[in-house]
Amino acid sequence: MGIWVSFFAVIALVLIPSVGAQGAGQYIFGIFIPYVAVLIFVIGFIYRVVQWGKTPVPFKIPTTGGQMKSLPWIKWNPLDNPATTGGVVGRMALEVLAFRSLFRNTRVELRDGPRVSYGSNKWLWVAALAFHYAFLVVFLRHFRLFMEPVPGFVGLLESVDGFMEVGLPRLMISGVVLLLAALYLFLRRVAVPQLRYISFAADYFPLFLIIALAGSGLLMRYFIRVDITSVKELITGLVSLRPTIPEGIGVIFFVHLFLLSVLIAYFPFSKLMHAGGVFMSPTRNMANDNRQNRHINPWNYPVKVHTYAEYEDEFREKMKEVGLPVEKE
Amino acid sequence: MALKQLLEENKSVILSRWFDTILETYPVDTQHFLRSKKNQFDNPVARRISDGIEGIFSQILNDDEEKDVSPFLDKVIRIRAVQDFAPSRAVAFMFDLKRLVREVLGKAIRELQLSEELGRFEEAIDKMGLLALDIYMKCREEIYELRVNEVKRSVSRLIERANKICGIPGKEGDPEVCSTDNLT
Amino acid sequence: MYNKGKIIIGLVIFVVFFTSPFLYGLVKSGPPPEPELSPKAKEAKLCVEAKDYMVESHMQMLNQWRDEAIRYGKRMYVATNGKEYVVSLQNTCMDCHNNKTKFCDQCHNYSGVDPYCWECHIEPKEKK
Amino acid sequence: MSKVASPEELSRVRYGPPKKGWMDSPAEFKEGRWCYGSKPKDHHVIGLPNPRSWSPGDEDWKLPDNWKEIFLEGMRERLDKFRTFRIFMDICVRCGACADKCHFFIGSGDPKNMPVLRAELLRSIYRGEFTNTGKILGKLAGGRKLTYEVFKELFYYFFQCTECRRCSLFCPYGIDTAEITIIGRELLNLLGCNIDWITGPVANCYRTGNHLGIQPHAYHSMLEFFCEEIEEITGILPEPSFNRKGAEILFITPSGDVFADPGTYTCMGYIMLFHYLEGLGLDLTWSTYASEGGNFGYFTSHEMAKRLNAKMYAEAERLGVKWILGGECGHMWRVCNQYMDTFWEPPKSLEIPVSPITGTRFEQAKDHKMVHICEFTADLIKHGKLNLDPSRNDIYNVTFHDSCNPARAMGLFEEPRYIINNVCNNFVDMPINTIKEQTFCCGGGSGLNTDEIMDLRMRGGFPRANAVDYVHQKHGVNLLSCICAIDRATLPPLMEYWVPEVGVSGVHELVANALVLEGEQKRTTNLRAEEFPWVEEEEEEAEEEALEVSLEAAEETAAEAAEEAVAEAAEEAAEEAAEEVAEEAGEEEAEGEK
Repeated sequence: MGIWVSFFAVIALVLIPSVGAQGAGQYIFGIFIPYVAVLIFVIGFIYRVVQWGKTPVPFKIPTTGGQMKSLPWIKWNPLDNPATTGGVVGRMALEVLAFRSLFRNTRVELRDGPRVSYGSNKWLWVAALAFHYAFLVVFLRHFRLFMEPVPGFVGLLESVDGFMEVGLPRLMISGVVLLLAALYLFLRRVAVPQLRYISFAADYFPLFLIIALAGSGLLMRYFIRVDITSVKELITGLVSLRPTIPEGIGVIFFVHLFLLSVLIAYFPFSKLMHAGGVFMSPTRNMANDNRQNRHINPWNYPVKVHTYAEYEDEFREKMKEVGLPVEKE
Repeated sequence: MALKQLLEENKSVILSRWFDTILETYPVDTQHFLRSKKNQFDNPVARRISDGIEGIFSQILNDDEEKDVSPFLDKVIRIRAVQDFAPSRAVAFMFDLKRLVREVLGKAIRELQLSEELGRFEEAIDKMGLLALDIYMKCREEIYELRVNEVKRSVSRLIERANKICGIPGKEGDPEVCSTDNLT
Repeated sequence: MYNKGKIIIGLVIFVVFFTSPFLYGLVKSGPPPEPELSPKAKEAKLCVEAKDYMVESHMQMLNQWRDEAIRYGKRMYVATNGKEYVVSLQNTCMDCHNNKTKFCDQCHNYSGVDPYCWECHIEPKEKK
Repeated sequence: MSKVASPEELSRVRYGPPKKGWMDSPAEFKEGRWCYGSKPKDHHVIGLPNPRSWSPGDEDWKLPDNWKEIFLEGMRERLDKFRTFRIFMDICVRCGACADKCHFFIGSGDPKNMPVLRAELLRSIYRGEFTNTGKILGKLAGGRKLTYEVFKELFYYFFQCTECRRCSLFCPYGIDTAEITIIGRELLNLLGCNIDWITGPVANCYRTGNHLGIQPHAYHSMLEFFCEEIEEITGILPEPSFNRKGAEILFITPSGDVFADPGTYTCMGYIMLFHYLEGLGLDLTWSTYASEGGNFGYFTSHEMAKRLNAKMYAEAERLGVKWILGGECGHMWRVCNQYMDTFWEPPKSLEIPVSPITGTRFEQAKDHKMVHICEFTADLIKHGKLNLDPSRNDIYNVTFHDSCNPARAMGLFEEPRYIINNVCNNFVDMPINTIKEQTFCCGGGSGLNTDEIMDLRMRGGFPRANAVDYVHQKHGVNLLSCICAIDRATLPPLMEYWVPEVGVSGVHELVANALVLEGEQKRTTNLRAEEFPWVEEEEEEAEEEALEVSLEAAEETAAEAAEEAVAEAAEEAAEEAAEEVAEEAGEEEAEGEK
């Protein structure tokens, strides 16, 4: 059920600007909604992170993935079991930039017969990596529309991204990869019964939204073209807080912009917040140096314990019988 | 033995359908997992089942006098005995084989008029099915034995010590057991 | 333990990254370009196709022209209005739009487009 | 299968769950999957709420009327106290990377044993009761309300998680199901829903210092008994000291090692090692007050863990020792390594641990002042301080089971392997994806090592047993060594069921077998009274030699050998008899308990 609800919700999100972004409606879809969405995104994101940040980390409980630092002659694994801040930074970098934990699944394994193959979750790792990096590249490429003059890195990025020099406008690999990876992640959810079992609307919705977003972008670049100069005029107007609506921008642009607005406004209230959360996960961002450096729990409180005195009072005679030393005779 | 030859020729088809039939007794969400991962350490259950049924099947085809299916039956049943299956469900897979063979080879058997051989073959499977039930019971008994042994083991030394303190010689048939009052 | 400092640094990085277009836009924001038509183009009034179409899709038309001319030797283009044009960047397009800097580059630079026309074609010498 | 359904197919029973979502299929309480409920008397001892007689199999769990309020209030409080909890509730994307990492899922196939879904049980309540989207959109946003059925389901599945953290390793955000289980169990405890196997030991440990409730004099006499056994084997009687003020080191080990086989052999191993080191300057005492390293309080709540853990530093301070040495135990080290130094400020009287024999400063424990015995022993071996004869372990082909807690909450991999490689000649590791950080649980961690769920344990431990089976078949492995008392209790039945030819031992049992004590008699057996294979041969050889040399000498030797044999036979007979009595008594006691 979750699939269909999400699917139709995204269809509706496509239809709304298709109908509404005409005439004066363009001011709503081109100026008002994007501003609101950006505000929700930035403030919501900060709010969520601050909310997490205000919650203390009472215990230092890193998950260790390698040999700890112990005796000097024992080979230590500083990245999977960091004992220093530098190590933690390294571990986090591997985690955030290379999805280290997902990669653990992909190890050459013993199989029946002479075949050597990899664990099945290699595909999850590849798709996740492709998805996120493609998204990043696509986002950065859009800076050519945000900034005037166009910053140098965009040209560089484009020449790398479009190195195949297919078609005109040049085909950018990142856009296609993004769409395919999102489709893979969706199909995986549907095709694997275990995953279908654990998925609900909130899992399908962002995927459909991103598929629609990437789809409308590709459509706009390669098929239903819009006047890019006017688009840039609109966007630079937005970012310089001097919004204007130039004439004659195709409606597909407003669909694209609206989907983006919905995505970023939805972001802080959803699982997409893993983008911020991954940095704050206490099992990953802490050093395994518990026995060297004391960790303070801000709400640590005294507890009722059974003291030695109580213990001896109860067992004194029996202790004396077998010659165990006692405090009081 | 023409039937045997037929079985031999269709071994891989029968085995894979047999495997599927067994997997169908698990929750649908699990079936995918059991089917997808072939690594014997990541997915030991599927591995054990497929090894087991392959062994059973080759023992059926084996003409040797001392053919023994028990170790292979044990492979499959030992895991099913602790997986919440009713006894009948735990061993039903043996009887499923009869249906599978008829499904796969039914036409050929009629054409070659091997029904008599088929009868003998099915009789053999029935016997194995009964053997499977024995093995199931053995596994269950082992579980109960483990429970008893564990309770014993968890205080074994204490009791041993208690007996030593009281100096019980512990002759066979001696009903006298030392009181452990002084210990608790 | 709250790691307050680290979280604030992280948030600042987040905010700067995602609002960098805004910050950048507030500092500098050029006006949209005004591509300059050469006198000859002004005189012609009409390009190969309608202006809107040319603005949005000239690159696709050029791409198509190139493919047809080079691969199939088709050197004639029949416009929607029935008029025929010789398929040639340098002899047809640049004949009218003879000022690359003021016509082509204006928009291309503005929207960060780097067409590879001039990797094969010789850049026209411009009269100052 | 075939296109047209045959009558047979139609009649076949489908065991797959209905095509309903997991929220709509509540847990069925199947016998053999739940542990017995906690007893009121234990609740009273440790002050747990809602003492009553109940069973998880009952329809009515006798919860207080305002149970929902208590639960949700507890949840709110913990959301504000634990960043882990809040973040783990918020950021899971349900990618499924953890799904097939849980030993219970691999062995049982129950989809709710996938770590993601186990956490989702609580997460759905979080969304349904605490977030706006969940309150408005309900199931669409993955939220649901807390109901009696849902509460029971939480109990069912949080007592089917051994807190092994294997899933956490594979999670891209490090979401730790163990942490969620711990907090889930805390919430259940607010309503007095715990299992007997946990509250019993906790109550015992609180009052007497150890899980079995063994009182000081009995604890003392148990260790004395081990010393006598050691004397029988080596001819040397060690004399450990107890509660001795002014000792340099306090030794704490799980009480399982003191009372239950095969942990007892490990305990004998400690005693022998310490006796050996006494001559080299070791000054160590045991304690009857802090006589439990394990901490079942940790399976109850953070607070209970702290209450039981208090004894360690308190006793160290009272006795005035310089540092603490900890025995082989899994979750004891989880608590000691990751919690203890936060629970308490280490007493000022403690000093940075320094090995009195090698002079090594244990920098890794400079604040906490507690050293793992494997670190200690590995250091001794590295410095050549131990006189070892590994051939005494030649009857064993050893493999090593990394216990979950020292593996994924500490990273203690190389020390025990180094020790084993030095005290045994035959060691082989299991396949790489089943050891070290990827190790499989024994199936009985976190207080689930009770016998009423033996089926569940056999399923849960199957992935581990399967890997042992592999090295058993391939390399002839016959001994599974480990550094955890729960492992030593749960692995023997697991091996008995799946790989009966493989035994279980602690690492220090192997150390003691190989350790040559000064002035010891010629050993003929290992600590388990298993005779070394060469003993018989040697005896025969001796006889032959003697015949060749001289008649007189021969007579003497033969007489000696005969005497020895007679003595041995007598001993064996006595032991057999004693064992029989012990078994009988055990059975009686077991029956008595039922």
